[in-house]
Amino acid sequence: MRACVADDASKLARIVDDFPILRERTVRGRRLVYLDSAATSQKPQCVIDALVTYYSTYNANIHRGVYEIAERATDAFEGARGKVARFVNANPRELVWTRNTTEAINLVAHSWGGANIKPGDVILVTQLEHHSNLVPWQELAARTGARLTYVPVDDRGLHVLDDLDDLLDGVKLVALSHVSNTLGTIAPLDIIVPRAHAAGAVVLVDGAQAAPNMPVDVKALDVDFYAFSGHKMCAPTGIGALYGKRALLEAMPPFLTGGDMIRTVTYDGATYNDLPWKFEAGTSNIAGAIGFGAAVEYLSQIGMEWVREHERSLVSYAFERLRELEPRGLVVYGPRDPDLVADVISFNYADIHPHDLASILDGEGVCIRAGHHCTMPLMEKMGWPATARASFYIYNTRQDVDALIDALGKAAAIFKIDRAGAAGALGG
Amino acid sequence: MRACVADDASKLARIVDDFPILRERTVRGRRLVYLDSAATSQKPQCVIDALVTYYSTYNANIHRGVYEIAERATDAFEGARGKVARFVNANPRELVWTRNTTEAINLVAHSWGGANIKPGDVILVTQLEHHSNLVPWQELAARTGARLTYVPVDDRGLHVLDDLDDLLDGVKLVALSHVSNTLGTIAPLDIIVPRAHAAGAVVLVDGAQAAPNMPVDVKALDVDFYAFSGHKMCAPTGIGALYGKRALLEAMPPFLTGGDMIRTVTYDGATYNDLPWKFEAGTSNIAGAIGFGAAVEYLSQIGMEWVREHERSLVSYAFERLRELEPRGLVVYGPRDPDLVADVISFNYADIHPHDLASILDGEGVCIRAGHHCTMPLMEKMGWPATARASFYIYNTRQDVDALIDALGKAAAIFKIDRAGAAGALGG
Amino acid sequence: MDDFYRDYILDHYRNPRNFGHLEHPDVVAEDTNPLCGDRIRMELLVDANGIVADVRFFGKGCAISQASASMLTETVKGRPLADVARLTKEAVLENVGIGISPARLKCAMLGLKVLKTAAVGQLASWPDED
Amino acid sequence: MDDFYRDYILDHYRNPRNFGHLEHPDVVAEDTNPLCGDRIRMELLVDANGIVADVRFFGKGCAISQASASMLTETVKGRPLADVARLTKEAVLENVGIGISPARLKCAMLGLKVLKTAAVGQLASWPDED
Ligand SMILES: Cc1ncc(COP(=O)(O)O)c(C=O)c1O
Ligand SMILES: Cc1ncc(COP(=O)(O)O)c(C=O)c1O
Repeated sequence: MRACVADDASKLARIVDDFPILRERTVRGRRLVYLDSAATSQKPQCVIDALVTYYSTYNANIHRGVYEIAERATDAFEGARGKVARFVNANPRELVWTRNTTEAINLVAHSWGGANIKPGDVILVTQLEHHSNLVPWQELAARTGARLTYVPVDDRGLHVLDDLDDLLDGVKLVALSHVSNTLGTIAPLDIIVPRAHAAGAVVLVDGAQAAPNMPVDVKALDVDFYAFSGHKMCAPTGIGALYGKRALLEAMPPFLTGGDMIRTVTYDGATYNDLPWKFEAGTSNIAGAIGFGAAVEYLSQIGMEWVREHERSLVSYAFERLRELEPRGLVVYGPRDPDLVADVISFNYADIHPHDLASILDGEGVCIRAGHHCTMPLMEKMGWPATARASFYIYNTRQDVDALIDALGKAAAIFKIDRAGAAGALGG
Repeated sequence: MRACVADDASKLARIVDDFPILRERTVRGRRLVYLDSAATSQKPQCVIDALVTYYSTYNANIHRGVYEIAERATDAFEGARGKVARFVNANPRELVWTRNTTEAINLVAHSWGGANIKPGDVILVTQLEHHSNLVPWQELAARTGARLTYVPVDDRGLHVLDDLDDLLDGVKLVALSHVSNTLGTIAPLDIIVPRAHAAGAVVLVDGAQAAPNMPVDVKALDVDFYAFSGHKMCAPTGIGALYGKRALLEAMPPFLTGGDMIRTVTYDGATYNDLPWKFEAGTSNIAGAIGFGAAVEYLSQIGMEWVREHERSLVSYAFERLRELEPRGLVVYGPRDPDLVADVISFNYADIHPHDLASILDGEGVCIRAGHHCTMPLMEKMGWPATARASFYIYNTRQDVDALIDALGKAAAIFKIDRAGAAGALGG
Repeated sequence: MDDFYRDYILDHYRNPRNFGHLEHPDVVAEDTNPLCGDRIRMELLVDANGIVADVRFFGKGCAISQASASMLTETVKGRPLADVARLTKEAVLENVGIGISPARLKCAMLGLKVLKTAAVGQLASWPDED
Repeated sequence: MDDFYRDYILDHYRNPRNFGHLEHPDVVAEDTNPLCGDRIRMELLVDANGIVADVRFFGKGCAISQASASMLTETVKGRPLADVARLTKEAVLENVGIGISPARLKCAMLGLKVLKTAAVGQLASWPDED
């Protein structure tokens, strides 16, 4: 593995410097050690500036405005669509703005699902889906009389594909996450997508954890739908995107209706606008979209290959350092191979409940997440009441990993792990 | 009528100064004359600052975070809900964040409508609805086999209530706008709401143009649902709100599903969170909500009574000045009584197409809107191919009205209205 | 933008050339600009040699869309249909002169779009997207 | 927050008092903290005088929720049920001491919520919302 972090120390320092929240010593005189980017990323100055510039100099509604600032706003908004589309190698016509990944998935479940899923049909998901890529399909199945089945995952959180062809038999839709937000597992899309297509299924990929962390090419992946959120990849909150293959999107009925998504309206009915606007009802999150454009421009300048390498290296280093604590009862969940993991490590430490762990770490200026990570069924299956999760992003350093380890040491001291020890592991 | 503008010249000057886009001479050395606030309002510094502060100092995901900045973000987000709820006199539990008015209305159409509207039921709207409060009901009617009927409006755009009780017979839902975005007409909710309730109907009010411009008290209005958009009232884009009476919201099934709106999830199904989170799936527009909170705080400081008076005075002055141009073919549409009009004046000028008018006015630094204003059926009914629309907000002054009139003079000169004259009026 | 509204533009707006309908058109196409509602219909008479023998347009909308459609009808009358199918944005800009803002470009191009649709016999993509 | 995890809290977490189930409880209530998944069940034996004769709690979760539930069982044993129904947030804060962060308050209050639900015989509103 290439140790790009060490090589790129100055690049990394420059990246850290791009983030106002990381620049200043905000937590009791220390620099924030933010290890919760899988929940939401921090925002670079250039994205914040894009918002401020829009609101301060050319704030206007889009598409129908004749005057200059409305034109500028429209160009910036549609220009941002082009940038985000190019970022995942999609055509701008195939990129629909949504609030977030969740809304993108719901759009497909309602519009495509309502038109295509019939009683007795099968929808296949995996056992490690985020609630946002699970509950909409449970609801769709309940509405339509379809059946929901699961691709199993093993104890390490890796997809078990032994019976894939059987599982795919008669399946109309496969919905799975590109990267698990609980375990970091990267799904073997290269295996699943062609076989799903061969079985006649449409494939939706939840890219919420992948688009921020690795190069994504929807054409090369050959997925039918790809959903992702801006806020996890340096963009503002309230903006996400749905990529869909043009033929599928064209054939789908609109989901939300109202202003902007129509072509003509009479008292008797309406006809709809072209793609992608057919799916964008009402005033969009204009500033959010512009900020998303700035965010992917920023990420592209850094280079998504670099991002992937950087995170692989950090995860690898974190695995190494966490291993030191194993004799005291630290347990890492999920695949422990940095090649199979994106940005996330889940773990527990002896009998310290992850919420307590997160509180103590917060006292040390280290932000991690604790809980079920919106994957309750997976937690139940694995028998984990909750896990602590550290996730990494472009601005994290080896020093952040060291800070995590030191803070875990503090937690061990508070909980007297040396004495009470690894004896009483959590969740027994 | 009280001439509050003259009395409050210094207050007004201070308000103008709060808006960065209006502070600087941005359009060819002139101050922007922005008369398109009905499309989207400009944003005061305090709202922009709220966004920057969130992104720069406590950006984190909400609700599940244990660490300090996540707590601050959650408090700010839920605190903003309280502020916006109080602004319309609602309980925070009854206030659901949406992207905008359009999504709020769609939420009701899908969730409440799906559960309550049956074949043969009647949904009553008015003839002057924005597409966002029309197409969702057309779609709901088409989905369920219900019938959509209309409260007529007269030539001035005033609601004709003569046959209201007949119209209300057997009606399940009445959906109407509080203020028309095309004509400024204020709906007589005091008459319609009690009679709708007496007929057993639920009442949804589209408050997109009312909440920004006048005091709104959902309890006093006794409406069942009230939808409004932040971006039209000083808040960021991408955030809106739905007020709903608790009993109705409690009984409604969720609309979008996924993370955050659930209580428990298993591989077999899900149970849902309490109000209002039951309706908020996925990561919300956190910064947008916080900005919305700052916006209503700002508006409350100004005072919504003052806002209403200020706009009434401006509209009244604009009516006066526009009248001067009537001999040359200027036609004002809609009720011409400032007591019946909120923030909007629609007009046409001789045979100048409104798009041409808007282009020429833009050259003079005056921003107006031209077109059908997302009310195509109304335009069709009235026989107007399009109208020019000037709309006013807290930062507009009599000088802005004068600038409009001067710019109209320029347009008349370019189009040689004196010679070609009022002869060929538009839309004949 | 003000410079745009020259006398000849206003003249074409107020006195559109070739306005109305043909008795027996060989090709007809129509479209609207969804953003502003402008509407243009083009009707062509094509002779045995593939020449545009006559043309009428019908529509309503702003000075830009109506004047540019009117001027286009003058441009294409007597020209081979194949030439019409190859007309570009520049042809329209030459007609209407400079000074048009990006937001209004679609108004100016609506006539062209409809004419090309008629000529090609299928919906052309937006000229400004080529 | 670090100060919060004092020895007696950890002791209650690791050696919860009155943990388990009653054979024939008179009242039972259970709830979860939806945000962190902590779960608490309270079982009460109430004698003829309305006194809490015995109590058991069962659950899993963080040190804060488990320790404060454990301490609460000690607080209420032998007390009239009516008193239990009137217990406040302050009673819990007295038990667990200072230093708890707002985000974790719901963990500390879960046991109280369940206990009051059991006592009142209906779902109490969140104590911290009173
Ligand atoms: C009366 C009315 N209703 C609904 C809307 C739609 O608002 P939004 O685009 O914010 O959803 C608008 C604004 O355009 C409006 O003026
Ligand atoms: C894998 C995965 N899917 C979906 C989501 C939902 O994303 P959002 O909340 O932005 O809709 C998340 C983020 O929490 C996620 O990690």
